[in-house]
Formats: sequence, C-alpha cells, structure tokens
Amino acid sequence: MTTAVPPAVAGLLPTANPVGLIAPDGTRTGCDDPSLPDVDILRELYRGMVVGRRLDAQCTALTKQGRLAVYPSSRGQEACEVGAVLALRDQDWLFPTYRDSVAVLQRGVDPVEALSLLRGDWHCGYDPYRHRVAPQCTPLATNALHAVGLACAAVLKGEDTVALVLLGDGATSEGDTSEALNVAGVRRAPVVFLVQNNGYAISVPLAKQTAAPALAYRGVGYGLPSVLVDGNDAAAVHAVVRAAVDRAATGGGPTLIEALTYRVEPHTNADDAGRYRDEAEVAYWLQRDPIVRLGAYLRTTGALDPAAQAAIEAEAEAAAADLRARTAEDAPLDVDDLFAFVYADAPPTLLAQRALLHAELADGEAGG
Amino acid sequence: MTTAVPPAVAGLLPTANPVGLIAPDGTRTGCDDPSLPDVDILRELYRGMVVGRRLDAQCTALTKQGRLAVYPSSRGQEACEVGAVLALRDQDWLFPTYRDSVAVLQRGVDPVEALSLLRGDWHCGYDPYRHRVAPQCTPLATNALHAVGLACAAVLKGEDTVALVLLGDGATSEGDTSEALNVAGVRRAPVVFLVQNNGYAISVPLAKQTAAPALAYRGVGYGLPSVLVDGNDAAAVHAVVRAAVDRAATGGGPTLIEALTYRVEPHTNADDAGRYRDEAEVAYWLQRDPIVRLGAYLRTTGALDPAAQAAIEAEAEAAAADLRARTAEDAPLDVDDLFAFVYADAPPTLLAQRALLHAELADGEAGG
Amino acid sequence: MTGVLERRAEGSAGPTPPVTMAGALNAALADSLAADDRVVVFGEDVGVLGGVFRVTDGLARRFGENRVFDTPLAESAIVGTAIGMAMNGLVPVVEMQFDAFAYPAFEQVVSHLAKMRNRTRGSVQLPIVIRIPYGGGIGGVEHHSDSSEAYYTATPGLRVVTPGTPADAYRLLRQAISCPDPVVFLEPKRRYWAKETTSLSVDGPGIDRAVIRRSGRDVTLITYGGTVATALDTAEAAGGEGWDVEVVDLRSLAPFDDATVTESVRRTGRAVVVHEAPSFGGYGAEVVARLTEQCFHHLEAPILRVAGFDIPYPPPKLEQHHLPSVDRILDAIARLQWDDRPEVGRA
Amino acid sequence: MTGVLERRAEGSAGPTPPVTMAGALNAALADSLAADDRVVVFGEDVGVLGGVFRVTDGLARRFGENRVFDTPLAESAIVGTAIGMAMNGLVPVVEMQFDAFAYPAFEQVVSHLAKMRNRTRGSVQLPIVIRIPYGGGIGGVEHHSDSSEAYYTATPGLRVVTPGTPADAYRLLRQAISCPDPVVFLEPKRRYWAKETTSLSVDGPGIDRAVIRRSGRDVTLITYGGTVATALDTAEAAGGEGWDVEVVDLRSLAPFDDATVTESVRRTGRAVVVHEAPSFGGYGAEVVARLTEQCFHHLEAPILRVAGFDIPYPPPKLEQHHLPSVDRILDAIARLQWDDRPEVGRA
Ligand SMILES: Cc1ncc(C[n+]2csc(CCOP(=O)(O)OP(=O)(O)O)c2C)c(N)n1
Ligand SMILES: Cc1ncc(C[n+]2csc(CCOP(=O)(O)OP(=O)(O)O)c2C)c(N)n1
Ligand SMILES: [Mg+2]
Ligand SMILES: [Mg+2]
Repeated sequence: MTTAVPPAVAGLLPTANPVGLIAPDGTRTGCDDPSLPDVDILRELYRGMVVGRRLDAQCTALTKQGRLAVYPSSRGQEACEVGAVLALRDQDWLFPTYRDSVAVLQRGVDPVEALSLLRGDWHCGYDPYRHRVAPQCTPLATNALHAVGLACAAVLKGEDTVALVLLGDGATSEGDTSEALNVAGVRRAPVVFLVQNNGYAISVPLAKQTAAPALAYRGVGYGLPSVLVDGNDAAAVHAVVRAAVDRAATGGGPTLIEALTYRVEPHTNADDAGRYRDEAEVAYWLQRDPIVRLGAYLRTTGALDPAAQAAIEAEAEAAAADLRARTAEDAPLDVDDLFAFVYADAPPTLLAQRALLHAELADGEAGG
Repeated sequence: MTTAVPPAVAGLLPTANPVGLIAPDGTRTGCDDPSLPDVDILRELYRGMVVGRRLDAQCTALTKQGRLAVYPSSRGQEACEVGAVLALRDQDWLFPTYRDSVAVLQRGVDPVEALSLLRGDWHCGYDPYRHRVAPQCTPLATNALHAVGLACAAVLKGEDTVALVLLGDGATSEGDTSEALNVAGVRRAPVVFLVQNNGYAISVPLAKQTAAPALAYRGVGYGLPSVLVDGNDAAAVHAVVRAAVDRAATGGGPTLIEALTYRVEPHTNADDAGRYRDEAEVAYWLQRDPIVRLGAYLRTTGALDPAAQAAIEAEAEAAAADLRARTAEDAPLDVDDLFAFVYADAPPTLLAQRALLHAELADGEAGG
Repeated sequence: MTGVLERRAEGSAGPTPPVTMAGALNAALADSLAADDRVVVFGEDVGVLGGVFRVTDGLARRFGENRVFDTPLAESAIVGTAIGMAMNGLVPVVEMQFDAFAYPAFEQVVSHLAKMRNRTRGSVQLPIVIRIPYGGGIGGVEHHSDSSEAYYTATPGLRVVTPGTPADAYRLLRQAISCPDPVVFLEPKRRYWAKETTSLSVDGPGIDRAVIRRSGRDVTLITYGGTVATALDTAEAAGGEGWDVEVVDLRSLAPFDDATVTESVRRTGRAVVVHEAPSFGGYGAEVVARLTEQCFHHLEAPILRVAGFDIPYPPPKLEQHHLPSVDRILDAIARLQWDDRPEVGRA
Repeated sequence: MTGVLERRAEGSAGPTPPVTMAGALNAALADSLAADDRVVVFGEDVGVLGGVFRVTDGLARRFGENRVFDTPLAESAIVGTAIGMAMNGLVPVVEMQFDAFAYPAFEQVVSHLAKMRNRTRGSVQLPIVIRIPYGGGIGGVEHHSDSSEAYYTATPGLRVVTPGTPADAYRLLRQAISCPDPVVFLEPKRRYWAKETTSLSVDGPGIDRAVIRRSGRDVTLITYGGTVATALDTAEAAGGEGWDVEVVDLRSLAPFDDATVTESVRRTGRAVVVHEAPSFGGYGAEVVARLTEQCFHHLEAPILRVAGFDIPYPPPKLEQHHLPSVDRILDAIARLQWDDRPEVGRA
C-alpha cells in the first residue's frame, strides 16, 4: 500500500530506499539521480579515504602508546567524512564533532594541530578561520545551531558561504538539533545537516534512540527537503552533499541528509563494544566497507591502476609516519595560556592568579 | 503531482486537509472518519464551550478591576479546550499551559483555586492529584516531557492512564517539544500531544515560527502518527483526541495532533495586538467561531431547543457571577507559606529567615 | 520610547531629559545599530512588537528586518545561532524575554559562549550581548521575577553587568555592545520605567568599573541593578539614625572592581551587600568573601548580606516580604556592632 | 563492581572490604532497587553498558529493563520525564553522563525540579536523584571535568550532596534515594576508583550533616567531594610544619550544616575552604560568607579559599596546575597570619 501526499510535502520527503551509486560489491547501481561524480572526484574520494583511514588507525595506535588522551575512531565512516568535505568549496564552513578528525584533516587542517584536543594539549589546536573549520564539538548537537547562525550571517552579509554540520544519530535526540532544523527552515539558511547514522550512540542502538522510520523523515516537520543516502558509498554521499551545497548556495535553503553507515570500532579506545553488540553485526558491515567498494569500482573501470594504488598507499604511510614522528614528543605547553584567553584583556584577578602560579612554579624549581 | 510513500511512513502522516466534522456554517461536512460524536456529547461540548467562554470573559473583566494580575484568554479556542478535556477519562491526566484555564475548569477544578496563579496568590492553587491536572505550565514545552514521564510511569506500573499535554504553536519550536515526541515514540508512551496552533506566539505569526507544511508533519520524524484537525470544530477535536486516547490506552502509543484555531484576544490583557495583526484577520476567524458553529448544527438538527439554550446561558451567567463574587475579596495569605514547602522539612536557615520576617511584621504592627 | 528615539540625532549623545531606563536602552540599541553595521538585534517578539517591555520599540521599522528580527521561540537557538553569527563577524545583541526563560540556553551560554575564546586561544571571539530582564518587583507571576546572576557570575569567560540608572543603562549597553567579550546584560525590570533627567553618553566609567553613587563615612552599602535605588533610599533614611551611608553601585558583577570597592570598605570599616536574589549561594557571597579577605583588618563587624530569602521567587502578593526593603537594610546596618566600635585603629 | 554486587546479599549492609567509590555507589543503587519497587534508574548508557563509569554495572541484568534502562540522548528529556514519573509515584534515579552534559537539563532542574513542591504547596513532591559525575583530575578532554555545584547550590529547593569516601558514597546515595526532596548527587570522578576497607551501611550521619574527618586544633580545612582526600593529605603534611589541622567534609552543600562547621571554626579560629571549581562566584564564597558572619569574633584571619583558577577547566596536560594541591593549601594555611596570632581572647 502507498499513500498520496501533497507535492509541497512530497518534495521534502526522502526516498524510501537510500540513494546509492556504487553497490557494496563495487558495481554501479541503477541510480542516476544524482549522477555519478566525475572520475577525478572519485579518485580523490578514494585517496582521501585511504589516507584518512590510515591516519585514523595511527591515532588509535597513539592512544595505546599514551600519545593521545583518547580517540574516537571514524573507521568505516570514511565515505561520509571524506565525501562530504570534498563537496565543500573553499568559502564554505565545516562544523565537525569529536568523531570527525578525518573530515577535519581532509579539509586541510594540520594533523598535529587537529589532534591537540585529543592529545590533551589544548582544547582546539587550529585556527578555525584558516580552513573554515569550527572547533571539533563535544556537547552534542550544539554545533548545529552554530552552523545555522554562521550561515544566516552569510546571507545577511551577502556572502556566498554554506555551512556543513556533522551530527551523529544520537545527537538528533537533543533539542538543539530540532531547534537548528527549525530555524534553518524559517530563515532558509544555507546549511547542510549531515547525520552520520552509525547505528550507535556509545552503547545505545538506533532502535532505542528513535522510533522514526528513518532520521531523514525529521526534515519534513521543519520544512527541510531530506535525503537518505548510503553512507558507505562515497560517490553517493559526495553527490548528495554537493547537490545540497549547490542548492543552499543558490538560495534554495537547507537540506537534511541522513547517511547510513557504521562505527566499526568501539565508541573510543576506552570503550568496550563487546558489552553491547555482536561481532556478527560488525562483520556484516565490514562487507559494506566504503574503501573496498570504491576501490573495486575504480579498478574495474580502469580508473585506478596498481601504480596509482601504490602511490596512494605510500602517501598514507608517509602521512602516518609524519604524524607518528611529530607526536612522539610532548609539545611544550605554556601555563600562561591558562589565563591569556579567558577575556580579551585579563582582569586583575586573573593576573594575580597567574602570578601565584608563577611563584609556585619558581618555588618548585628552587625547591626541587 | 503526488508522490507515493511507504506504508510505514504513510500511517504517520496527517491528512492534507484538516479533519472536520461540522463546517463553519454549522452543516455537516462529508467526513465520516472519525465519526461524529453522539448527540449527548455534542451537547456537552456546546455547554462546556458556552460556560467556558463566559468564565474566560469574566477573567478578562477581572483583570480590568485589578482582581487578576494577568489573564491569557483562550477565547476562540474553546473547541480545543473543551473538546480535548471531554475526551479524557477520569484516570487520565491533563498537562495544561497558562492559556488553558478553560480546559482546567472543564476538568472540574474549582475556578477560584484554578485562578490562584493569575490572581497572584500562589503559584498553583489546586491539588494536582485531585482532578489529575498538572499545574498550569509557563516555561514553554517543558510540560510535554512531564506528560511523557507520567505516561511512561503508568506503563511501568501497569496502570491504564493516558496523559494529554496542551502546547501552543510557538512552544513547538522549543527543543523540549521535540525531545518529548522522540521519547514518547521510543517508549510508545500513552500520551497525546495536542498543539493548539492559534496562529501566534505573542506577536510572532506561524510563518516566522516554522517552515513546516504543517506542524502535524513533525510526528513522522519521531515515529508518531499525526493528525491535522479543524481546531474550531469541537466535534472533530473531541473525536480525534478520543481516538488518540483510546489508541494510547490500548498500547498503540502516542499521537501528535495539530488543531488549527485562532487566539481572538490579545496574548494577555497586557498585550497590544494592534501592533502586529489586522482586524480583518480577526474578523475572518470570528466567522469560524466554534460555539456559533456547533450551536447552529445542534439547533438545525433539533438537538438544542431555546429552553436548553437558555438553561446553558443561565448556567454560564451563574458561574460567572459566582466567580465574580468569590474573587471580590482578597484571599488571606499566610507568609509562612513562603518557607513551608521549599523542602519537606524546612532547614534551620529557612526557619531563621521566617523568624526574621515575623519579627519585622511584629515591629511593623507595633510601629504602625 | 519611540519619542526618545526620534528626538535623538543618530549617534549623538545630547541631553534627552527625562528618560526612562527602557528608553535609554532603546536609545543605546538604536545608536549601536546606527554606528556599527555588524550589530544585529534579535529574539522573541523584538521585531514589530518592540519586545514585551518595548525596549526594542521602533528598531525593526527604522533598521529593517535584516538588522532587527523575531526568531522562532527557542532560547537555545537564539544563543546558539548568535554564536555562529559572531563567528562570521556579526555583533549579535539578543534578548531573553524573562530571565527564567534564559535557562533553555544555559548549555550554549556555559559550554560555548563563555569558552569559545579560551578554547581557540583567542582566534574566535564572540562579542555577543545577551540582554536579560531580571528580578522582581513588578507583580509578575511565577517564572517572571528570577534573579539569575549567580549562574552567570560563576562562569569564567562571561562578563556580567547591570545598570542601576537610566544613564548607566545607556552607557553600559553601548559599552557591552562594543566589548569583545560576551556580556550578560541584566536589566532590572522594576527600574524600566524609572525616569532620570540626564544626558545619554557612552563616556564615563568603563564597563568593568564600580561607582560610588553616594559618599558616606560610616558604612558601605554594596549593591547593583534593581536595588541601587533601594540602597540610596536607605542611605537617606539612615541619615535620620545618624549613620552616614556610602552606596557603591557595582555595575560590573564579573569581573569585580576590587579597587573601588575595597577602598570604600577599608574607609568605612562596615559593609552590607544588598541584592534580591536568594542569599544562599548568591552573588553577594562572593562579594563578602573577597572583601573580607582583602579588608579583614579594617572591618569592625562581619559584612552582612540583605538578600532575598532562600526560597523560589514568591507570587506577586507576597513579593514585598521577599525583596530587600529600606527597613530590612537599616536593620542590617544596626546589627553592625556599633556599640563595640573601637575608635582606635581605623584607617 | 559486578563482584561487589554479587558478593552482597540483597538489602544487607555487611562488610565488603575493600570497596571502590564506584562499587559503593553500585551497591547503593542495587540495594535501593531491591528495597523499593518505586525506584527506577535511567540515563544514557546506564543499561547494558553499565554507564561510562560502570556505576550501574549489572543492574539492568539483575533488575530488568523496566527498572534500569537506557534513554534517548537528551538530558532535558531525562530530567523532564523523571519529573513526570515522580508525579506518578516513582522514584527516579537518573544519571547525567558528565556534568557539563547536565546543562541541557538546566531549565527542567531550576524551573521545575527545584520548584514543584513549593509551587503546589507540598502536594507534588519530586523524590528524584540526579547523579552527576563531577570534577576533574581524570585527564578528561574539554567538557569532561566541570565542577558545577555553584549552579545547583544557588537554587532553592534542591539538595546538593557529594561524598568524599566510598562508605559515604553508599550511605549518602541511599539517603538521597529515600529523601522526599530532589537531590543533586555529585560524584567526584577522580575518587571513583579510590578504595576503602569499610562496611557499607546507610546508618551514620544524616543526609544534611557535615562530618569532621580529622580533628585538629589550629585550623579548619572545609571541603567536600574530590578534595576531601587532598585536604586529609594536607593535614598530614601540615603536621610537619607544626600545624594541627582539622578537616571538615561538608557532604551536604545545600542545605549547609552550620552547627557542625561553626563549632569547628570557632574552636580553631582559622579556616580555609577548598574546592576545585573556580573561586569567583564558587560555592566556597557562600561558605566563607556565612562562616565569617557567624564566627567573626573568633577569627584570627580572614577565611581563605583555595579553589580552581577563574578560568574554564584546562586541558588534561595543564590540569595539575589548576587543581588545589597539598602545597597550595599549605601556602594558604601559612597566610593565615600566624605571626600576629594573639594568644588572648580565643575560645
Ligand atoms: C550534551 C551531551 N550529552 C552527552 C554527551 C556524552 N556523549 C559523548 S558521545 C555520546 C554518543 C553520541 O552518539 P552519536 O551522536 O550517535 O555520535 P557518534 O559517537 O556515534 O559519532 C555521548 C552520549 C555529550 N558529549 N554531550
Ligand atoms: C521557555 C519560555 N520562553 C519564553 C516564554 C515567554 N512566553 C510566554 S507565552 C509566549 C508565546 C507562546 O506562544 P504559543 O506557544 O503559540 O502559545 P499561545 O500563547 O499562543 O497559547 C512566550 C514567548 C516562556 N513562557 N517560556
Ligand atoms: Mg552514532
Ligand atoms: Mg500560539
């Protein structure tokens, strides 16, 4: 049974099945809307995913060596991390979460700067203005409102800027996500909401998170056109995000995209996923790996020869080695930073507290 | 153009046009699903609306005489206030807002107790357990979560209780509303969300509140079946709320209902609606008055003769006179109430503060 | 207020007597909007209605919907989008309709507004002003009379200011809007309609300074916002009891102007802190604690607090018992151990 | 912890040496669930995972999904639905995953949880416990180490308690769950794995009492939660300097146990308040203000505070500079004007 809905509503609903361009086995699906990205883009997607995954694995390794305080891996979600970011233009902004280090790196942020938070060095190690990447956000869903605000300001200033915000499936339950969708709808803000539905919020599976037929159905209630996409298909993710960015940039307003993917690793290195999920489920998703799939398609179509493949892998290894080397030593930290940025000008109380700390440190040195 | 959607989704979408059983001119619409309530119920609805409107007018009058601190009128919204409450069973709970005094009275709360808040006497003048009516809620949308919690507890305790929460159109923009819909969906809580879309949140019209095709489309994104109803048609409101209560009571879970209605008066007596809306708009809605409409239907069908009509009007006048009389004097207030209910047992500091106040009052009496 | 607005030349700061605090705030917003293109004003009902207290009256008409606009009803969204706008170069001035209705925005305020500059080592600054009508005394029903300053002053990274007079309302709001730090701007509701004959000017004490509103030798009353007038009335009345009372208006609750206040307290040797928020855990505790630490050997008596009771804000008909009154402050002054007062050893 | 749980007979309170604070909390939840059908435990990841700190480990398995369950990821919803459940006769014990993540629930906490009993003249009581892991010292990245007690202690109608030891964690949590008032229960994260050889019992000091953890003659250290152990270490170290230090563990931050604490401070004549939240506007200010008012003539020196700096919580690699250390507390004790100490006139 199917039901007819008015056109104004139908235009906001996602398709019943996720948009997919390349099937898990690397063959082309029947879908032509959106159309498959150019082969150059497909190769870039592949390269970004391979390098991203290698760096992600390196980060997990660094936690074991005590070089990172904690690391939330995005292994298995590379199609989203890379596909979405490659769909942005230079003037656009990215609003990532704690899980989206690969997206941040794909955007060009230096890995050592990007990892400052997770090394325990400083909360945000990069200048957000440099690559137009907001600080990786921990309080869930709060970044959605920042993205909407930034996008609204762009419109008010007459600038052509689109904001892409990344959210998890769990984050969609927070009031801030809904408020952001609603405000974006009302103001037709040039913002793209990409929900990476990776099946879990720490230990809580989607079925305990929401009774929605799909998270993409949340858009219609706020007036947003919504897309459901295969989140392990980098070509598809790139295409739908790109279309949403284009629409936003041309005054078409916001889009909600739900990408179906999977968190292959535990929530973070500190988590014990065995407590709440089966290996069989993980195995199922490993069959749908985004890198394997795009690689197969590229090889079959002759777009990726062994030399190119080797070059990409070498690049990934080099990036990992560089990261390893550059995080082998503790970065020098300046205790004055504790006080320097709380206000534009430190008030007298903070200067006094800084002096107290200096005195203590001097004592400590003198004493020890 | 129409589009086909999967049945799991279609079952959650509202009808394109609002459900209506009795047209503005008092004639029966073609709609038979839901069916028209029995004539006894229709008469009760009519009686409740006439009495409710009279008391509402009395309250507005009391603000002019300084007997009420403030009054948010629900004039024009009686079909919702009365229709919804008459759909509840004794064991069900009502979670009203500041605007829903008529609903509270319809539920059986003594008017003087109900008006304590708006008289400035005490925050809640009635015992919520007596008629299963939560305190009228001012922080918008927060009551939605209370209703969900109460309903969840009923399920956990194995009790057959449904919670009905009243919300305004503006309140739907608050994160708490979305969180409540989501949790209700996940837990299949026996709760009915009735949004009285009266066109405005103080001065802000719906078009600035949301870009949704209708607020009822918010349900699908949280897995809730949703209904759009003519909120000035008491028969229709009663029927859809009743159906939702029945469904909730039999394990069918929550429902979201949007009732299209209009706030005929300013936001409160202190508001100046002339700043933000046209008289023409008000006039349009006066043509769709819920009382006139149901009265016409009842008279045409012979269910309301002049004697019955006169009796209802006399009852309304008597209720208003009683309210006037009982609010003519200031209720005696006990300053000890300031300290008595903050904790189950007042801690020493509060006892000391109470003693201080007593001493001051004694001094004041001695001195003056 | 529209009158005030129209009488004033744009950006000028000439005399406009007499002006209400609401009028002064309106003028400050208008002048800031006129002076700086980056300033935008938004919130619930601030557009065509002009705000429930009419503080934004006429601004949408004068500056257009791109500068002054209504938002959907969602306070977290108001603050959260303001943060995004500020990241993109705007200077948002947002209104929370009443201070209990700012609570939904608490996470955005505490976890982002207060921390963004620090988080990004100064790269991202958020020159946002959050205007919050605060306090009671207007006969408001539940949730319309909270004093929530303690929540904000306990949060490093925020400035918290509140005016006690119309002239200061104008000055402080303009200073807040041009301040690079986020500012929680508390507007004492019950002073909105208090009039003052004054010329509105941004010049004068800076955003972080307390001022001595009345000089006196015997005791310092330290207060802010809605109770500045009460303290001044108390000072008048105290003259009759033979006490010469100094009144300090803090203006900036955070950061605190230690220099001005300790100078006064060391001089008088006695102090009472007055505010209408509950005493327990209230902002007055910080004032007492830091002044006691800095002025201990100058004190003849412990610094006392006259504050609201430790209860939720009462309903209208009982609020007069809760609010600090002249009598209650005089009683506190009387408890400052005058009999024991040693005439030696005072500064 | 599963071990602890399984070793204990239901409802019994026999010896279980040695127990961690997390284990003691787990036992308190288990015993409360077993003792009272109305108790339900819910929050993010508290079900099959057992909470990110494993405090609810094994409870879902033992008591079933109707008693212990995961919620959608929405803190306002957790507190808001808890309120509705309590209205309907349940006793919800909810977990906020980290204390910065309790902020989305702030409106529900302040506007409803704290006020419902007062609003309804006692008709509706909300015997809800909000468990919040609080404080730093565990190397947590931003937002994982806040100390937010000042927000709750400034809110009349809430009880705020925090344990300093495993035995007290068990006792206080069971007392909190049977208390008719809403309780904000702060769990000092960095003490979760601290072990104590003790028997777990609900008997002992009541929910509103401070306790003297160590007696001393010269100075009183007043603290709670995560810094109780630091204060005890300081007391040990101070012996070497010739100071006999008393340590008061407040346990109940609100209401405050004036009787116990003023008795100590009057006796020693000197006091330092220690907590890790920022000093400015922090809870310690209330402690200083009320003790100074009540003990002024017994004080040899102003009561000092050793607290976090007035900054957002620092990143892991800098947190040791921010947290009150033994040395910093000793320095504060040294500043208590011992040289001037008059030997006459002390109680
Ligand atoms: C407001 C808030 N509440 C709780 C947390 C703690 N927390 C961190 S990650 C997480 C799960 C998030 O799940 P999801 O949104 O699906 O993102 P994912 O981790 O799967 O990428 C939780 C509960 C938080 N960071 N912020
Ligand atoms: C959280 C919160 N924010 C703001 C307000 C102030 N306020 C009171 S009523 C109102 C408008 C509500 O509009 P709507 O939900 O449509 O209900 P209506 O008044 O139309 O019945 C506002 C903004 C409030 N009560 N609570
Ligand atoms: Mg997830
Ligand atoms: Mg409305």
